[in-house]
Amino acid sequence: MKTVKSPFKFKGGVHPDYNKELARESAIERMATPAELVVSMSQHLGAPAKCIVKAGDFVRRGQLIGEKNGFISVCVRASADGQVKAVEKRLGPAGGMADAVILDTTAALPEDLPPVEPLKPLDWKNATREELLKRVEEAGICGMGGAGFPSAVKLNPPPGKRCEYLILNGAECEPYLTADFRVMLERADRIRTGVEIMRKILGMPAVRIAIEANKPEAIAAMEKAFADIEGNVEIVVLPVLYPQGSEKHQIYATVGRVVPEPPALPIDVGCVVENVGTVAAIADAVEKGEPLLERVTTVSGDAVANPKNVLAPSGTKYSDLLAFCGGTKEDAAKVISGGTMMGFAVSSLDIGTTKTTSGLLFLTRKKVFQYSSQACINCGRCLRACPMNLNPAEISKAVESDDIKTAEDAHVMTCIECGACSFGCPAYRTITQYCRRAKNSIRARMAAERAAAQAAKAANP
Amino acid sequence: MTVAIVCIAGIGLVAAIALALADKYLAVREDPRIGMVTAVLPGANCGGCGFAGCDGYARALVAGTAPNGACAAGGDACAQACAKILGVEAAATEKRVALVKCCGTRSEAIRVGDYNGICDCNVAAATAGGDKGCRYGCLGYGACANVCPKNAISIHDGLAKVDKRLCIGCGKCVKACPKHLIELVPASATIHVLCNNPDKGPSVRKVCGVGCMGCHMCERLSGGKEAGHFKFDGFLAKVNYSNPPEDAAIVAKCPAKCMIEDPHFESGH
Amino acid sequence: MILVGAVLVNNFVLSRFLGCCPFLGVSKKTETALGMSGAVVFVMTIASAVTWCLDHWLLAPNNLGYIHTLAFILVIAALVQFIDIAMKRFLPPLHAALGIFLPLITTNCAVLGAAEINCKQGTGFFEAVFFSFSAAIGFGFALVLFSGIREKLAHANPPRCFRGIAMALVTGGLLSLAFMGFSGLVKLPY
Amino acid sequence: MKPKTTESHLVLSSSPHTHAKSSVSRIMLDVIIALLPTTAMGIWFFGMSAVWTIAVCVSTCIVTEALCRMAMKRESTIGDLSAVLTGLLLALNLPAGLPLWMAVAGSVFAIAIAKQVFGGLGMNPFNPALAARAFMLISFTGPMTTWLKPICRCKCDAAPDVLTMATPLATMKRLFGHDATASATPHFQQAIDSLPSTWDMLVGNMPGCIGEVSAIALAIGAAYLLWRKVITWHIPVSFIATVYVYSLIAGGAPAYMQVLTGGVMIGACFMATDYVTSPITAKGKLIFGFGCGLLCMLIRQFGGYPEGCSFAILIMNAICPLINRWTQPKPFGAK
Repeated sequence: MKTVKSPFKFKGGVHPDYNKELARESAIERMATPAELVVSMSQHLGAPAKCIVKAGDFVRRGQLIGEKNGFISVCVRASADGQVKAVEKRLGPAGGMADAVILDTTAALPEDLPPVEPLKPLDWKNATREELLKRVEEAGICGMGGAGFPSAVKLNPPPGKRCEYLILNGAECEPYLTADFRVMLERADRIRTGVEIMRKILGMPAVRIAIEANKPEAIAAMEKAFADIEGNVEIVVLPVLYPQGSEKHQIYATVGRVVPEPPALPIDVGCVVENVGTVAAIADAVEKGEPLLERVTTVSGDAVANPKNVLAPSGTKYSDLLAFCGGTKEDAAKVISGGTMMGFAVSSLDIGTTKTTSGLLFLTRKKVFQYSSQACINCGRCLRACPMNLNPAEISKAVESDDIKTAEDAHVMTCIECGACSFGCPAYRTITQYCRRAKNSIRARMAAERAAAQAAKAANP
Repeated sequence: MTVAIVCIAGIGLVAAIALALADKYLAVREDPRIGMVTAVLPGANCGGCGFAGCDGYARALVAGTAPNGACAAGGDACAQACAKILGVEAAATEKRVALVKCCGTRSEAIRVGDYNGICDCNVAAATAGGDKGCRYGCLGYGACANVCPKNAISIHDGLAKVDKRLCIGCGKCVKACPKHLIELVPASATIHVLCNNPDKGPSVRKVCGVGCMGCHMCERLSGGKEAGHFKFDGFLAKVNYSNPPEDAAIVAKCPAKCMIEDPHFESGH
Repeated sequence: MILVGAVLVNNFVLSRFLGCCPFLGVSKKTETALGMSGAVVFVMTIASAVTWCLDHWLLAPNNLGYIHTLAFILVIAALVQFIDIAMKRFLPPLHAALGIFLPLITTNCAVLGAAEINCKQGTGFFEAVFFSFSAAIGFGFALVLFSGIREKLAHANPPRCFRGIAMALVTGGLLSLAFMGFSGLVKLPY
Repeated sequence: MKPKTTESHLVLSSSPHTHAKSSVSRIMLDVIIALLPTTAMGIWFFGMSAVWTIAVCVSTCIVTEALCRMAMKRESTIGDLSAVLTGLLLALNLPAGLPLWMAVAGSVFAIAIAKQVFGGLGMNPFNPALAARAFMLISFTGPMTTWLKPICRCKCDAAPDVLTMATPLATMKRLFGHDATASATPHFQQAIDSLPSTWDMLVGNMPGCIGEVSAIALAIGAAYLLWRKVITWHIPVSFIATVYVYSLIAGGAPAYMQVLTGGVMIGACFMATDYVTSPITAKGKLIFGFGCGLLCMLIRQFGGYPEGCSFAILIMNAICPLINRWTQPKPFGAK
């Protein structure tokens, strides 16, 4: 085990104000289960889980309430004891509507409720690879960094592909967020165990632990935890640069490999990237039989009275999280689920947290940036900032005049929506939003084409 | 003078012969019906039929890969004309026009946020679900107006409105709307329910002053369930356009004020 | 020398203002502009060769110089028709892209202009053909440049009254202004 | 009627929710600041007539911009300072002592025809100041090529009553041009002597446009822009290097003179680097600078005008969309 500096530097990137000092020093605090939980069936990437409970049902903590629904999907378990008040469509942080189970945790469970068989702790050293994979799947684990890719799928490379590098993402390059940092400090032993389990599942790949240089304490904690580990394990210290936490850029920064354009995945270049929080969750799921029911969320921002890193059950409403952190000291003008670079502005505090809610930010009016777009002056800042080496100026201009074709030719589908382009734009153009718009309409068009092709196939077999 | 005339005539003759030969040996034969069909199509190139312009549709029609009557803009007359050229029977089609099923103007429907970004419904809807309290209502950022080939849609007071006289029923707006609240309805129908929210009355009331609460008043007044002028989806009344109501008196009686009787869809109160 | 002179200094479109119709018509996309340039280069070179022969061997010996415009028009029109038919047969995509503008080369004054200039200067056959070729290259160069600008302007947001052709004309004017800088670069007899 | 809203009225926008402190007006202000040294030098050498030209150009540009935006019924864009910059750049590219009505005409042309017709800042295919200068050069050739001598500071002052004189470039063209016969005449040596010394060329003590004479002041401005990261090095370096190498190869006047005189310095650092009309990629910028330098020298050597810098940049402006097309960046991970 050794610590090295990142040998590869990707092009582009920006330096936003990190504002991490707000919640950096506050240790993870566990929050009591709130009276009502809004547990979404769509906490991950891919198809939403299929809800298997109905209003009036009593559920126990850890009980399966949503079944995995397709290959790229994750099951959902109740994060507390309680009674189902309703199952209804609720707004998610990203703006989509999805089924959610509204759980009343104050309801007394009837005494004759049959017990739910809990997941049993596994001795991972003697368990088979299949048992371990099945456990990751049953525990409902998905990537906790933000995108929420199902971990069981990630840990099971398709035939013919081999994982050579397991990369632990501890970069946490998003402003304000300190959840991963605190997990690395306080749960280093869990991460160590998780890495060993994952190494076993993936066939003993080399391990790279990627941490940005602005977290020396986390680097020290990892060095201590991994001091006596065998095999090819390195801690890679990354330069402080947004978006260092992007999967593709982290792979490049740590092992110098370039993931091809979509639909290629990291596994195509022999890499699996997993967030440190997820690794700890995998350790808990295997060793303790504890499914993924809670996560550390950074509640921060200049409007919050006491910024904290809160360990809360998933489904905790934003309003409850805010109350736990002492409410607002000033009126919040914007509430963001996630970090300021890629998070989602939300319109309501009734939304429940999910497995991917890494942060919840409450910003006052003076921290809110209003985009009043002017015409592009072709300055090239977006081009220089784009870590994917795209031409965001051209894409944004094309989309602005509804020319999706040009945007597609300019590789808009490769865009990772990191926001570096809009961040530096002197004309305050919402370039990222233009990219997103182009991507949405291209995806819609592709889906329509697929449907048409299928219909044609069905018509003429 | 004579020489000149002879000269010019000679050149002309040589050119004419060359061209005639070229025409004979190099010409590409096209089905003449393509041109004829193109001529009877409206020529708006709106793409509502799903083909690249009227010419593309004409080619597909002649090739037999497209159904006749897919041209909404040309309507029945056009389909008949095409059928005549192609020598087939045409099914009668009725002219249909787009209807925006929402009447929640800025002063009636609650906005829960202050949207700051690109003026387009699809992206606004992808940003926290849009700034409108009603999750089913018209956001008013003009995605439909942008795709309308006839400029028949305009945005007034945060709400899209279709001018029935200009609408050719191509259906592009129907596809463009992220809230799926635009519907093609028969142009002859005059009574409409302008709401798209199937939620229960109280939750509709919370977000909009003119949302349908599913009180069934319109159904009762138009002859009850048996008359079949209305259908219900959750707590939302929908006009049954295959059997539309005719008595305009029910419009004024709608307690939610989300019904109109208007030949041009110029809704609003 | 002739090449530089005809392409840059005495550019047909930008300093002689010949052939403005296709210049404005097919300059919306760079691809069609390239196709049109190719067609014009082809037509102009052939046309000048044919007209030179006609002029030297038929009209001049018979003292019919006064009808050469008439004769040229006839020949060029026939030639363009011929190319139109041939292209439809052999290069249908390009034919579809050029659309109405291919037959319009017939009325492209640049073709006639080149033939006339050759005739007036009394140049030799190869010089005449090469001049026409260069002039056509110049036309194509201007067309491609202009199409590049117009593609960029497709994303611009001009005042309503200047949309479309009005703005294209202003752009053309400015481009012509820029090409004035070349004046005097090469002194051509024409 | 006021729109109905909920009590907690939150701002909804797409990510990112934070922004670097950059703005168009700040960039324009930086360029204006970078132009101040050369403006000061111009005023120092050409006196009040320079002040008047600058004042008239800047104010006309601002007024024209305001009127155009009003006529178009669009929001005013005076605040982005681009009109001020255009006016200043135009003035710096005019000879001192030009009739002021011509300066007014040029400024109106720059803003109304070369910029607002296309929809304003960001849309114009040609640099407005340069387009206006080319327009003026063609329309008012005489006054535009009548150069005021730097007042009372010209060492090579043979006849003090002469207020105008040829620019060093014109003299050089006469002396070293490809059809020069001057070397045979006895005036040759005298003409050589009438060229300003290298020091004069550096500080700007020579006839020329108001803002183009002082190479040192321009270099200071360019350094400021580079330091502020407003421009990148690509265009100035490739432009000046092309001019230098070309004149080394082509012979004639000393290469450093070609760089220091005429509009090369101001063109390379301030005109060719105009964002809107120059390529966006680094590779494109290098090509652009190279093309500017080459065309500039071709026109200087063979063309009808003694100075080809503005025309060269204008022509490259026209080619810019094609360069952009050819030099699209290759996405990270693309084949």
